[in-house]
Amino acid sequence: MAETVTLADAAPIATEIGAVIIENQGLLSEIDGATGDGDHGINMAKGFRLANERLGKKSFDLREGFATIGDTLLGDIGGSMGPLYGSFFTDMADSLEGSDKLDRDNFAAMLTAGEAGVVDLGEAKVGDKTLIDVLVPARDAFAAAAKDGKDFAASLEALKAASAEGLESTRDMVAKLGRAARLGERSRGTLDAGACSANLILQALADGLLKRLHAA
Amino acid sequence: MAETVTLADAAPIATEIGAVIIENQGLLSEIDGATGDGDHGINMAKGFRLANERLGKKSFDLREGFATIGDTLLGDIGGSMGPLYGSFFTDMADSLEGSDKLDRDNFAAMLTAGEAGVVDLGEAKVGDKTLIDVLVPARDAFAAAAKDGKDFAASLEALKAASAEGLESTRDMVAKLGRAARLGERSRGTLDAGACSANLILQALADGLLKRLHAA
Amino acid sequence: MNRVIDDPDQVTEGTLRGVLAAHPDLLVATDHPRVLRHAGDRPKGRVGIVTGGGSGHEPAFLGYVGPGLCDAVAVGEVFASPTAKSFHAAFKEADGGKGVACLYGNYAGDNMNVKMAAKLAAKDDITVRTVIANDDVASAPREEADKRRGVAGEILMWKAGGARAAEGADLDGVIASAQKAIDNTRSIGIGLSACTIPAAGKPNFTIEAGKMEVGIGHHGEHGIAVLPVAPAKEMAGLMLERILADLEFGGEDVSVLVSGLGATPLMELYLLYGHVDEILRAHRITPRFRFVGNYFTSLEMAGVSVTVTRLDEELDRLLRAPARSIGLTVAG
Amino acid sequence: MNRVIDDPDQVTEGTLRGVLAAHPDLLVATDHPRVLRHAGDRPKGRVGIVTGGGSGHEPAFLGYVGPGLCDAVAVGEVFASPTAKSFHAAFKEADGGKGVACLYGNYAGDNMNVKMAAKLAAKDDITVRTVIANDDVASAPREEADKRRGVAGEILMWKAGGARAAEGADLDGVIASAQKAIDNTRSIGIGLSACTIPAAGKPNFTIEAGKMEVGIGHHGEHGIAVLPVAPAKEMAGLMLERILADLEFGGEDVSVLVSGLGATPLMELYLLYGHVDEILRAHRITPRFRFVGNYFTSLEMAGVSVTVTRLDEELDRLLRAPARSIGLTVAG
Ligand SMILES: Nc1ncnc2c1ncn2[C@@H]1O[C@H](COP(=O)(O)OP(=O)(O)O)[C@@H](O)[C@H]1O
Ligand SMILES: Nc1ncnc2c1ncn2[C@@H]1O[C@H](COP(=O)(O)OP(=O)(O)O)[C@@H](O)[C@H]1O
Ligand SMILES: [Mg+2]
Ligand SMILES: [Mg+2]
Ligand SMILES: [Mg+2]
Ligand SMILES: [Mg+2]
Repeated sequence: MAETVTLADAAPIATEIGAVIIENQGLLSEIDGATGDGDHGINMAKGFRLANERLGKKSFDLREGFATIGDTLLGDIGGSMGPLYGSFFTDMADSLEGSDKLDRDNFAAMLTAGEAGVVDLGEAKVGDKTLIDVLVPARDAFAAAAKDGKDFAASLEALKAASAEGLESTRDMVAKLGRAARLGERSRGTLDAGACSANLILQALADGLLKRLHAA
Repeated sequence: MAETVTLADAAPIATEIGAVIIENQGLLSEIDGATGDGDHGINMAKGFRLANERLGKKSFDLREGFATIGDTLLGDIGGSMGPLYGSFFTDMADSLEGSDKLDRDNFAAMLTAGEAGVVDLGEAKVGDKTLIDVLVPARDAFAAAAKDGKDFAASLEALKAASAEGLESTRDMVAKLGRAARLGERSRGTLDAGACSANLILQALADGLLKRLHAA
Repeated sequence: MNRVIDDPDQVTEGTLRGVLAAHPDLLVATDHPRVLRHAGDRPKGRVGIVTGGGSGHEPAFLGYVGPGLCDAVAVGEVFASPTAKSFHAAFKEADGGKGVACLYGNYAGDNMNVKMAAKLAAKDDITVRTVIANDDVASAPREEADKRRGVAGEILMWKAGGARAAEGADLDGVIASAQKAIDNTRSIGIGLSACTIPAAGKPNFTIEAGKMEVGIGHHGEHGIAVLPVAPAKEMAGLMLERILADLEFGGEDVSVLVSGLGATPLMELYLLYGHVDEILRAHRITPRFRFVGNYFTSLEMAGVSVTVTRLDEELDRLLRAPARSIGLTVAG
Repeated sequence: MNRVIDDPDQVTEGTLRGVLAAHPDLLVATDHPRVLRHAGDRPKGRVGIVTGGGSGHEPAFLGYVGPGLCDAVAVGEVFASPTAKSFHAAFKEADGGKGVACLYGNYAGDNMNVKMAAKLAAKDDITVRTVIANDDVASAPREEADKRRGVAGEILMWKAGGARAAEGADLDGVIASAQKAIDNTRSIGIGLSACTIPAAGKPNFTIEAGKMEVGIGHHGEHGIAVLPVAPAKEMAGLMLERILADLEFGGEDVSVLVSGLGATPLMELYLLYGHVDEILRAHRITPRFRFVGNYFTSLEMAGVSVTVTRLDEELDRLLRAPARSIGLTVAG
């Protein structure tokens, strides 16, 4: 089992993430429709479709892939998702500046940078029923596993589990931010759409890395 | 049987005409609805209600009554009915200038004046499916009866019959003027609303005079 | 249809009250409750301009009273001609001793009331001459152009007549310019939903979802075809086809006015204008004046009208002249 | 809802094309397809003014670009914030070396995109400061005024900021005046029917026939009460009650803006204005500026908004200053 993946080898993960989002467009919109305006899938798929189109036309490594996704979201997707996920991917890409591979430590730093970008902009806290309720526990679980001496792959498995749990945790929350917030108590009982897309992204990222770690 | 009625004695006819129109408001609108915009009853009743209100506040003879009706229609009723019936009553009133009673001859002149006012303004011809299809045959029947030596009352009876026939004649006509004209052939088969109100007015006028001729 | 009204029979009164409160600098009340006059000095030593028509078409008609446009307006009930006496009172308000040009649209009621009013005015020694707008190409074939209705093209007639009066032309001159404006103007509308006269409470015509009525009149009068709703580009094509065929355009520049009928968002009017502009240029016709907005409406009817005016030097000058009003302001 | 559009996903593009074709004297395209700039000279040696927001509110936002108002605008999809890069590009277009005032409305997406854009602009050495309109009294209680949405009051903010920039004030001065304008402005809307984002194809909220939503947001956000439709006089009373309680009015003169939300006829807006004027005067408040029309809309939503701005000498001067744009023209 390898402990690193080169950014070049990991490159396809950038488009794999997009593929998962596009595949789940309907699901994301449906979940958003329960408490919001039902366009989360449309917004996300539009951005990732554009990003994947752009990536299809060039060769890139994972850092460049994330930079393109971030750039596309910031440049072509308005609303909240553009800047929030745009910052997430841009800041992850920035944190990889100067690296040519991913390992347990710079992956943790990368996730932290992405999450910080989202919080910095959106000012959401855990419990507000947003994508932060996935990003924060996932990042924390990865960091804790790493601190416990687990290897990259095992830490990624911890991340996957925490991400899924984070998503599930939003079901019982009352939305405090975004459109769903105006529903107050009525927002309880359904998953959060942004948390759902965040989980899809993290699962695809982790799965992509695990596959390459195992293959090596 | 008298051959004249003083304009003073005939005064109540002015408000009797209004009463008949107001009473038949629904019918007139219904007929207009079949081929037009369904407001003929509203338009007419609004005018005659206002005129009767004004007449209720003063003493007047038939000439002054007609002048008030004409003035009210011209001053307060827009659309086509205001000027058409406004001219009808104003021109009838003008023709009575200097008289203090109605007889067979000045009644014929009065009707002719009223009808001329309507034609002058609206340029309708017999057969166009308008109120002219009542006014013209009614006036002609009265004139013919008078020429035949019939007395005032008998001439009025001729007018009543011709007026009713004139109304009925509109049923089979295709409208050439007004809103109904745009329906072309589809306007055939129903009475004309304006012809209907014209008939109500002439019947009320003739009945009012007949009652007073008989009473004298 | 949820509305912002009080008594449905009193919407015209309420509208006039609000207009007077909002624009005391532009419009003042007169002795006649259904006649408004421009707030400035009465026309003195120049021709007065009067218009009038049913309400429900706002900003028409009262929105085109102001310097460089009309001097007085007669206001009818919703979709009904003003009375003869209203027109007569408006003539008196607008008369400055040089006669009055009454510039209005071709509807039976308006024709009769104006005719009666002109008779009454003649007794006051006021000369009234008329131009009767008939710009709606869809309302009658070309051979019967005198049966055509007046629609948004009236605005061009008011602008030309008003500017000419401001220049000091005599009544003949003003009438000639207003007539020239309307003779060189063609309009056509597309209706996308019906509207309801408040006092009636229900629409007196219908347009089905998914259908459009090409050539609809400003009160919902039947058009020339009911078709499935077409993309905006096709709508523009359909409308211009009719207009250009009728106008016998010879390469001159034009003024283009795209008006919403009431409920169509401004974004859609601009979207349509983009196509209109493109099609005209493809025909080597250059839109020199461009108006896009709710200039002449039909209550809350959804839909649009397109109005094209062929320009010559005179019309260009008159359209460019300064004017100020609720509906149209041209900076001096 | 029958519409005048082509591809429902391309309405914003189509609108921009039409706007540019119709107003080449006022607006020009930039390298960024979703940014328009005033057609005149770029602001040089003075503060630039930028605004932006979702489309579907026309004439907002692009209709308030012009001399004496905004210099550049970032245009979003229907009812969606423009992107961070659009705002960034607009900042570059509006920068004349003295910094940029970004005057926009308080919505989560706009806040985030402007924040990101300001970060990007900082890298270009462009100073960006913001004023975030929050005039909608119905969108949060007074204690949480920073959560309130920006609605038609933004127009007063643009006018004040634009006039101040034209006077040559520095960025601090422009920001202070724009902030003062919005701090002294309160708005509230009443919705009478829902509207449909073309790409969505069906409304994402409903207002039943016979009901009105008091305090509705510009995208159909829930208001404070759903009531049976009231007469216009009561609507005016309800709206002003909220506004006047919030504004702590002390007898100053005001500017009043009555805007239709899209499908409400102009005659009804004037009718409402009549009541607003009367109620204000009964409170010894004098409407010194009066705007009635479709100034800030929500596609084809039926309804109205009322915006009251408390004036001082400075705001009076700034509102009076000349300006020219699609949505608002003040003669010089
Ligand atoms: N301030 C915020 N920080 C982080 N996430 C947020 C914030 N506000 C909203 N979200 C997320 O955005 C999601 C909705 O996104 P989307 O539907 O695409 O945008 P919109 O709400 O503008 O329609 C929510 O489910 C929530 O997770
Ligand atoms: N030019 C005309 N001359 C005489 N009568 C006319 C003319 N035009 C229309 N009418 C009459 O007007 C009637 C309709 O009146 P009404 O419904 O009150 O007005 P509108 O058609 O404006 O709604 C028609 O039934 C017809 O008899
Ligand atoms: Mg959403
Ligand atoms: Mg959304
Ligand atoms: Mg009728
Ligand atoms: Mg009628």
